[in-house]
Amino acid sequence: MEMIHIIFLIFLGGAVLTYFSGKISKVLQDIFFLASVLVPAYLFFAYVGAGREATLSLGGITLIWGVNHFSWLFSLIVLGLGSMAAIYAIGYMKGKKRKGYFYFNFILSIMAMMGILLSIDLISFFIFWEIMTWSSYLVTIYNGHDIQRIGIKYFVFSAIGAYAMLMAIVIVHHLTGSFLMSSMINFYPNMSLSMQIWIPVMFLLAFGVKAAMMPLHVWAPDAYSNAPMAYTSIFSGALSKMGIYGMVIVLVTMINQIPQGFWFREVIAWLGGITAAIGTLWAIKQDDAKKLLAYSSVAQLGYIITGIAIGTELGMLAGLFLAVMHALFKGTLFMVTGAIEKQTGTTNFNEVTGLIRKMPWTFIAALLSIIALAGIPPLGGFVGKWMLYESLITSNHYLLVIVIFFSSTAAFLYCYKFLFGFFLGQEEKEWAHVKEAPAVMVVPMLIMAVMMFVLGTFPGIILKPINSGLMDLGFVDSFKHLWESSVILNVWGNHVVLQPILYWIIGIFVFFMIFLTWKGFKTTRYVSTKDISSSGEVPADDENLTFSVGFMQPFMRAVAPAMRRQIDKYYNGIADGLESLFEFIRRIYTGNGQTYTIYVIVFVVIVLLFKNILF
Amino acid sequence: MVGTPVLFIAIPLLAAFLIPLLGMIWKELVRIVPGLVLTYLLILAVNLLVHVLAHGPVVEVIAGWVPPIGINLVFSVFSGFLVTLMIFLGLLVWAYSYRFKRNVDYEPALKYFLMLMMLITGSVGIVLTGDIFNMFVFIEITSISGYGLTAFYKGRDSAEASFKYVLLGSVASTFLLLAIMIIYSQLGTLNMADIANKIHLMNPTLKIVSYIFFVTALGIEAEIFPLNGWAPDAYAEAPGPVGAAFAGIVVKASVYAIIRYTFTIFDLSGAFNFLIIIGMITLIVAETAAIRQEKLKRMLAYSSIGQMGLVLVAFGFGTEEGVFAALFLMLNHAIIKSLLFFSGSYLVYNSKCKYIKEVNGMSKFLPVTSLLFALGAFAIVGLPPFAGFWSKLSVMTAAADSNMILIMVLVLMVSVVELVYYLRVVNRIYFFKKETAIEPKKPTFNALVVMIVLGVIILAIGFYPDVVTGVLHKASASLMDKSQYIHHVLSLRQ
Amino acid sequence: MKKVLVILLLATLGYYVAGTYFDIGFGQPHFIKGLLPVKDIYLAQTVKSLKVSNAVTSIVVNFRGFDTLGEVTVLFLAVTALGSILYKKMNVLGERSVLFSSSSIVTSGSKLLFPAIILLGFYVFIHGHLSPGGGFQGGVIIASGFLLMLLAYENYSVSHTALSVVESLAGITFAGVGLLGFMHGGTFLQNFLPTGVLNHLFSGGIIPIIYIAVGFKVGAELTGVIYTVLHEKGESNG
Amino acid sequence: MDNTLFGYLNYAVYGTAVLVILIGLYGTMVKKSLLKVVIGLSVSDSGLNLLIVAIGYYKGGTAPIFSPGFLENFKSVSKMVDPVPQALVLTAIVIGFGVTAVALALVIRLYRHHGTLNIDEIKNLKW
Repeated sequence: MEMIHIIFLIFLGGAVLTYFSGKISKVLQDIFFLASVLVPAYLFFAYVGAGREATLSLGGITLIWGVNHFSWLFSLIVLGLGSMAAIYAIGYMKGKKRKGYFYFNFILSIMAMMGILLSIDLISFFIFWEIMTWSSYLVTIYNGHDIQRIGIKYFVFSAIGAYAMLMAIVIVHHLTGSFLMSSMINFYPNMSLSMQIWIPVMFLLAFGVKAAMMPLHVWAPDAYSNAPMAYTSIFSGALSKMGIYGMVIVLVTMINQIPQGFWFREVIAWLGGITAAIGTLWAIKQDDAKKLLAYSSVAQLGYIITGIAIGTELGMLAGLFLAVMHALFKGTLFMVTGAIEKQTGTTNFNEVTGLIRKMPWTFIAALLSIIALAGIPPLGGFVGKWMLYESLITSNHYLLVIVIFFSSTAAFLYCYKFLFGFFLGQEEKEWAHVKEAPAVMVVPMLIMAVMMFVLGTFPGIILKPINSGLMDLGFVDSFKHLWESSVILNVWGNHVVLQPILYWIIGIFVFFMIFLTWKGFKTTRYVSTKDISSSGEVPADDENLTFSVGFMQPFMRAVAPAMRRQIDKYYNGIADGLESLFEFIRRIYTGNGQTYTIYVIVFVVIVLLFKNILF
Repeated sequence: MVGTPVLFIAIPLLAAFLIPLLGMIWKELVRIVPGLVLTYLLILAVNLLVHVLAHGPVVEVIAGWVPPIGINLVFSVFSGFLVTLMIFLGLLVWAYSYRFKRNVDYEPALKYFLMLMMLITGSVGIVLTGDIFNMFVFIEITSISGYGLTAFYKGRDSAEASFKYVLLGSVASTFLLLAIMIIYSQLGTLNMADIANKIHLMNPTLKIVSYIFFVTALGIEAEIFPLNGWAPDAYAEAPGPVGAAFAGIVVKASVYAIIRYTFTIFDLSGAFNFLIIIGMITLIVAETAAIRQEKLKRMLAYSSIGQMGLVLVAFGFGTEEGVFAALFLMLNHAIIKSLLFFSGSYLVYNSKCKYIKEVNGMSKFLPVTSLLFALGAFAIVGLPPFAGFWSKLSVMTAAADSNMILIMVLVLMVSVVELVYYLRVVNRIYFFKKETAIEPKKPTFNALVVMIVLGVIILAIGFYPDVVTGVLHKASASLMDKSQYIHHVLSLRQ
Repeated sequence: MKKVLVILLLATLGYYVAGTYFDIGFGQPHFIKGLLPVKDIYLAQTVKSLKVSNAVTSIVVNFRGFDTLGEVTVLFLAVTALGSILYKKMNVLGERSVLFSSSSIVTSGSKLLFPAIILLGFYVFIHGHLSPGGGFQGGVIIASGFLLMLLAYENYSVSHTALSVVESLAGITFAGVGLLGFMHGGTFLQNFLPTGVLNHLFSGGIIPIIYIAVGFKVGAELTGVIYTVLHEKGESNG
Repeated sequence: MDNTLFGYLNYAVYGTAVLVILIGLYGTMVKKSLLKVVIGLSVSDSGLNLLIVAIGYYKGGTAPIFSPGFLENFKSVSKMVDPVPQALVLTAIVIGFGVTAVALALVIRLYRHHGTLNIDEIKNLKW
């Protein structure tokens, strides 16, 4: 029995134990929950190394698990973010109903993600992929809100993707006689052209759904915002990265091998760019923090997809670095939202304002992650975005640069909205009683915020594993110092750091800001929202004058034509059409026994008439 | 001595004739004796199956006349596996329906258990027999028990459902007899192995016509699309456990019959593609009809029909892999659909119309039943790590190896539809508010035990499919080996 | 419209079915040449090993006796299903609806005929292995005797318990004889009695025993069916 | 097929049997009254039985009964008609009877429940 077996057993047993221990004691349940996430995480990093393989033979198929540098990188995201989210969830879930249900699916999701990363054969990859889908689906419908639409939409998209993948897997098995990923990759150059195109397409369909790539993203905003925030942080932060993980593998090991791959990559890169633009625009429009972050996640995943699809070394580096950063800052932001939801009961910008003094630590975490999200130095997001631009420009994707640049600039708008809407602005009496979230929720957020800072300053901590991961995939053949291709990074002894010149600029900027703030504080006077008059009118009590009401109206009017066509509507149209078709099919069963008898005769006669063709 | 196949028929028949007498002694005996008989048969079946796995098929002759003169029963790995499965399910159905309705009088109880036992016996007979006319007799035993069981409840529309069943069942027997007589008039024999041995001598036109009639007749019982008008009604109106018995036992027997005709008896090359076509149409129509259903049991019925279509498709690949996949599907379908019928019956127990919306919020009142229903729903749509996944995987593998890309696409698309309607119901059970004032009924102890046993089996197969794959591989090999079958039956000497 | 469609469909079906059977041919040997049809074996073995003169009986009861067991079960199940379908909670049997009562000629004539009919029935199934007829035919004759009585006397009653006891005992006899053969000779329904001399009443081994059991069973079951249906009270919307 | 009277009989017997089956099926599929539907089933059963028995017939054949005079004359065996279809038809008749009885019982139930025998009005279960 290998360590990987033990890890999976702990996950599984822990999930079941956690579920049932809730019947005995809530504290015990929390302890079991934490243990079944943290213990495997510790075991994994302490004992599992590359080269060891664990096998399990099921139904005549050998499932093989092992780790390489590339999957280790993503395991870092999953287990790191997962542990943080697990600690956070203890606080977040306190006093909520269906706790066991939530914990159970949380653990299973982590297990499934680890399973995906550790899978060496395609069947266990698929199994864990499906477990991940249904466990995340179950959490998505946790609060029972509009689940027949949101939940089913998520599951249908996932299932379509997963089934496409299943088809690809069995076709590969038919062609190669093996379920091993490596044999698929080795055989790929020998396949017929149509297979060379269709198999990656089918895989990308599955990965594209999870990574919320453009025409397949419609489930994401609803599902992200509907799940409990403690889960959404791994849903958006880690689970969507499974799509990225798969995409990288497909792109590197398959699409890069064929001459038609160029067009593939272009299309995916453009889809990523469009995803980013659409996600950003919709995010600006939202009044609910959950929705805003959900759309923002879609947009950020768009950047990542663009980065990895460009195909240059720097682009890949940028995409993967952004993936890690996205896990950090989007995880934190969802946690922040969850903390606010927990303390105030709502996440609507129009209702909650001025929490900066009530929840200062939360604010700091939010501030840092917003800075990272917006790509402002010295936090990690900057490094990633810079590399992305650089790779796009060096590979002559000028139009794409404009799209990305547009959406990343527009992203400032929602970043600002998030920060200002919740924390700044006037204090409302309604929220006077609000307290800081419990330490168990704040500490994970702060840890991750610090991580963002560290990674922004020393990006090499992540860039080096990315480099060796890509080497394991065969993307780069020897230990190239990928980061050297970017002008923003500097090697300092054994570390890769941000260019020092930036720190001078930042330092001056920060000094200036502190100076201004200091000056401002002296003259600050706290008033209520209603303490204004415009054109001599005094606002009524029930008028909502919160900062974010009607936020960016002119901008939204300007981009309205672009947003009128929702892809969602097309899907709904298809679904409605299918349902009426099915209703029609149902009417075949008229309820009259004689009609059924006639069907029998019709069947016989038709078969008799065509018997020479059929037999 | 491991027992012989004929006991599967003789013992239940003897018990069936005895039960009315025993009922005069102690009324509870009419409920207990069928269970005892089924338990005995299960032990017998398992024993025989173990024996057959080691030593090859057991062929039993009746009345001392060797085939092709007399009737014979064949307990090969393939038929033995199905028989074991059916009897196991039958035992579960019996245990579940023991005191299903507490207030049922003595007379109906007697008749219910009699007919249930004969339903199982008839299906077992269909699978075991090696004679085409004998199969007709067993089909009729099964059908008549089915008619009676469908119309068991008063006050509902059960008589209407049963009447449709009778109508189509009679048409089925007409076609079956026409087909049998064509075969007999040409080959002068009714023994399957003998026919299989001589079928190549037959005039192709006659052969094809008789095959068509066979498929039509058996297709009515096996719920192939244009022939299955009776099925949704009968499933919906019959008592809950009977629905499970239909889905798990009767349909399996009919599908077995079609498969026996296609694989062993006839040598038509086009028959396999024909199976794929009708199976595919059945699958698509049934699953798409299911999504718009308003009644729970009707939805389950359509789903069951669709699954049978998929089974036919898998058989239609004609490869050993396909047969393996089909058998796996049949096994999973039998277990999972029974669980769904069992738990679904309690979810809508006291409701008059059994609407799907009446399951809303039932998880608060029936937590275990709801959980098991959800487990069944997850398993039947083929989500890992539950039992349904492995059969779906094997179907897909078999399809890929037969180069049936279009079939794969269609099957997977239909799977999405299936997923949607099952998830909708599960969502209702767990996340909707209870709307109606219908009082939920707690499952009886034995029903709960039965459901939990089924749930455990689903998990066991899901986590460790090897518990069944070995037998399934041998069973599919035994079906594919036609000459071996003929040899085993015809080599018997007086 | 529907009728035209149905007629067209049926015409096509008829074309194929009739065509198929015309191909087979009527009144002439239709078996493929070179094959030994089982009927030849049956005809030879009927005399040789079973000592039964009616070949149909030997096929029904011995060669294909398993079918007959099934057939008896079908009948038994039909009665069971009938009882289950028409079962009513309060009064097991309703009042018979009688339009007008029979005249005395009918009643006394029926009384006179009844023993004869029953006797004929017994004769037919006891001699099933010697002459045309058998258990099913005899049973039907017996049931028709009861039908006559039920029609003639509006309050003629048959004991339901007695019917079901007869039915069960006969069924047990059939299955039990089969099992005895199983114990004795190794196969179900195997003959374990001396076969006697051809064309004697006591010949054919177990065949007469089974046919007598079948006769009783069919008679009881059919009577039961008639009785149940006759006492079905015609209340609508019940 | 020879052109004698017997040749036409070939068509006549099978044709009649098939026609009776079809008439029965027609009744089942078209007639509105439940009773007529059941009668249709019964009629098609009869046609079927006729067909089966007809298959066993041989030109100039005798009943398959070895009455005392027949015993030694083994040539007569080949003149006997095929007994197997007769045995089968016996089973088929009994089964047909069983089905008809159940069907009629159901008709009684339906009439009790719906107060009508019109099959078009008994359509509570559909779609």
